[in-house]
Amino acid sequence: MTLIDLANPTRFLALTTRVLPWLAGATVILLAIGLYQSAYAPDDYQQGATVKIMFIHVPNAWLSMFVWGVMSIASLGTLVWRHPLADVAAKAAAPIGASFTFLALLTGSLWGRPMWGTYWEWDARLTSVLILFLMYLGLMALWRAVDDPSRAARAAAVLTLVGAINLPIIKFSVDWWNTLHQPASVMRMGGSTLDKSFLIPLLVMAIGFTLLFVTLHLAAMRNEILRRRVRSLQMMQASRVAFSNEVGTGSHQENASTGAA
Amino acid sequence: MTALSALIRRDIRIALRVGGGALIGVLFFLTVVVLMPFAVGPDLALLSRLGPAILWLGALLASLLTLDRLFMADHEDGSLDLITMSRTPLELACAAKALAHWLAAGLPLIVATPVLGLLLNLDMVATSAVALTLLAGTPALTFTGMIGAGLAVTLHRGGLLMAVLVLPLSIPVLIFGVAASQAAIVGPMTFGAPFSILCALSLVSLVVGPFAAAASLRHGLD
Amino acid sequence: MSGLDQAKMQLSGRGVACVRGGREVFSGLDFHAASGEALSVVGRNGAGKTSLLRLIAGLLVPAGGTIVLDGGDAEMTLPEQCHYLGHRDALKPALSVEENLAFWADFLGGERSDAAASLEAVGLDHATHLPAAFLSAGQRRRLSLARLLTIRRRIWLLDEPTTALDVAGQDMFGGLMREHLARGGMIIAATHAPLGIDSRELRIGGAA
Amino acid sequence: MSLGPYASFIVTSYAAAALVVVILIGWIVLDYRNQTQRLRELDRSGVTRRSGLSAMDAP
Repeated sequence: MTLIDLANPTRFLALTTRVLPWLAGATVILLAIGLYQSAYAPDDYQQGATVKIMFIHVPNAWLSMFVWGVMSIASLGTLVWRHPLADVAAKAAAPIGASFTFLALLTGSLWGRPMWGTYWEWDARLTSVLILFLMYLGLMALWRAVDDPSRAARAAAVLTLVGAINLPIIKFSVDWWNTLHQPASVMRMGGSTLDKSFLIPLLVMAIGFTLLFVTLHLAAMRNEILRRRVRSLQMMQASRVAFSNEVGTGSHQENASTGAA
Repeated sequence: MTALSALIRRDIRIALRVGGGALIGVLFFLTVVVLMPFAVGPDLALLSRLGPAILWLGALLASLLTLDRLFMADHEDGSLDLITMSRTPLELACAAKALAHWLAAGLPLIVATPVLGLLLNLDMVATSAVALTLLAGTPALTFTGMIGAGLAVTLHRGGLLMAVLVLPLSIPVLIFGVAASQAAIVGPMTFGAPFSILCALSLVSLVVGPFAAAASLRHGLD
Repeated sequence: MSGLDQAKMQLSGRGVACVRGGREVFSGLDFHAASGEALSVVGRNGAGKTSLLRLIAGLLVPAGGTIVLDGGDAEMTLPEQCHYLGHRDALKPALSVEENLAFWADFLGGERSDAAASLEAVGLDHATHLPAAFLSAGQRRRLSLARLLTIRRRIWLLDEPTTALDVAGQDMFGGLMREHLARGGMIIAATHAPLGIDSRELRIGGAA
Repeated sequence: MSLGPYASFIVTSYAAAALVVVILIGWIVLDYRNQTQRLRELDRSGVTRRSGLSAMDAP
């Protein structure tokens, strides 16, 4: 299986059909293990049981950035190699990435509530994720605004890459803005000090969620390829209608034109 | 009646399909509101004090900026000619189009308000007060903005010019909308007085808007 | 359609004048058309062919003179009895062929015939579920013609109706116009190209 | 396993994650059914793809 083979959507569809069940199975198993492990992970001495939200928040936060990375690579494929599958990959990833980003925000705010006393704090990290979420929504709006997928693909690719360059700048500015107003971030997220009893379930969950994304992404790409097929068939159907008229108009045209033929 | 409901259904359908702008208004609302804390700082106490004003400004801009194509699209593809010629009075057709626009673009703003209230640290009471005032006030914004949309067809120009024309007209709605929400949150006024004025403004614009829009459309056709 | 073959209709204009953008397009124009008759309006570019149609359709206000319809439906104004087919097709690309047609049928109301049959008559019966965005210019024109067939109105105001139509389409359209006239309809068409049916000529704006 | 005083927040997080993932899966499955059904309908009405070429090869 070379990259050239994958370039052909028909072959890609066949591959997807073969791979999807395995991927789905692996995702289910990994997530089940991850859930089991996170259920029996010990409580944190500071945060108590709320630390369990981390097992779901961190993988989603990781995916929110990972998916944008995937879309950026796909966008390069669109702009540089003009690869049709790249368009499909970028388009299919956007709603899934937006969903994960939404989950990261939601679980982040649920995690923050016991500590901050409010659901939302303009904390640097959460604020950056919120901006990322808005950019996902904008990207989806862009895909929806243009009817012709290949034209939309190029516009979306430019926006995705600009976003990829801009995101670190936004992150930096938000950090700076935040420290300007409040001395230290309230939420202290483990980092390197994370205990092994948390690290292993977290890793399993992260891999499980990443596999979930890959599965959903492949399935969504398959849908997108089929959608484009439907579209081009419909366009063929439209032009065929014009053709059949040439034959058809004569029938209800008895009085029209014997001379025109 | 079938004519008007057909028009409403068509406009909502177009707004929700590919290329339609129904949800872009909400996204704009969301973005404007999220931008505010970056300008005023993340102080939650300050944000909750400014909250109603921020939400109202966001909703005002979002509902007016999506309006400028209300009649323009129909004018460009010739639909407006047929609508003008039909048995349905142009005033009613305008009202139906504005109603469809409000359903597709205005209602989502109100649905999004609780989420944004959370971001601005508004409590339950404050959020529902703002949502209620928006529910009462956004029809006024749509029906006032419709006049500008009608003028945009006449002048062959939309966008900023329309916003400049219409924004002053929406000042009363903004004043009483924010006043009513503030009254519900901190007092000292009663909620009822500004809220009933807001409702009255909406009712007046419901009557004036369609007539003014229809008048400017009639003279704008050529 | 029994409603259509009733009274004889007479549409007449006396001394009609049109001013647009401060410029007098034409003035003192007299014209006359009866049911079962096609009037083709000819003249050079800018002579006011489109303006005349829009005056009859009530989309412009005449600067002088009167346009009167005798023998039409007394309860309806002149524009309400007219079909206006302008340069633009009044179609929404996001809606399907069927939805576009159904909307105009519902909105314009009045006496109507089967939409599916009209789509078949204009050769779009295979495309009913396709979005109008997929249609070519000629097919969009055919879809607007289906509107004229679905909603029964006695007066057709046609502005360059055959542009964008291919030869087969023009033949088809000729047949439809003949049918309309045979049922007692009236056609007023602004055109450069020959209409393909017998028509009286109304020349405006001097020599071509 | 006891979830402490903030049990509802933890349960809500997990439930919300499950719900969103289920909605995503449901959307993808429904979309797949829709597209395949439309393809079948088009196939029945006699429109077929030029063999060998993919729908996406056209620009």
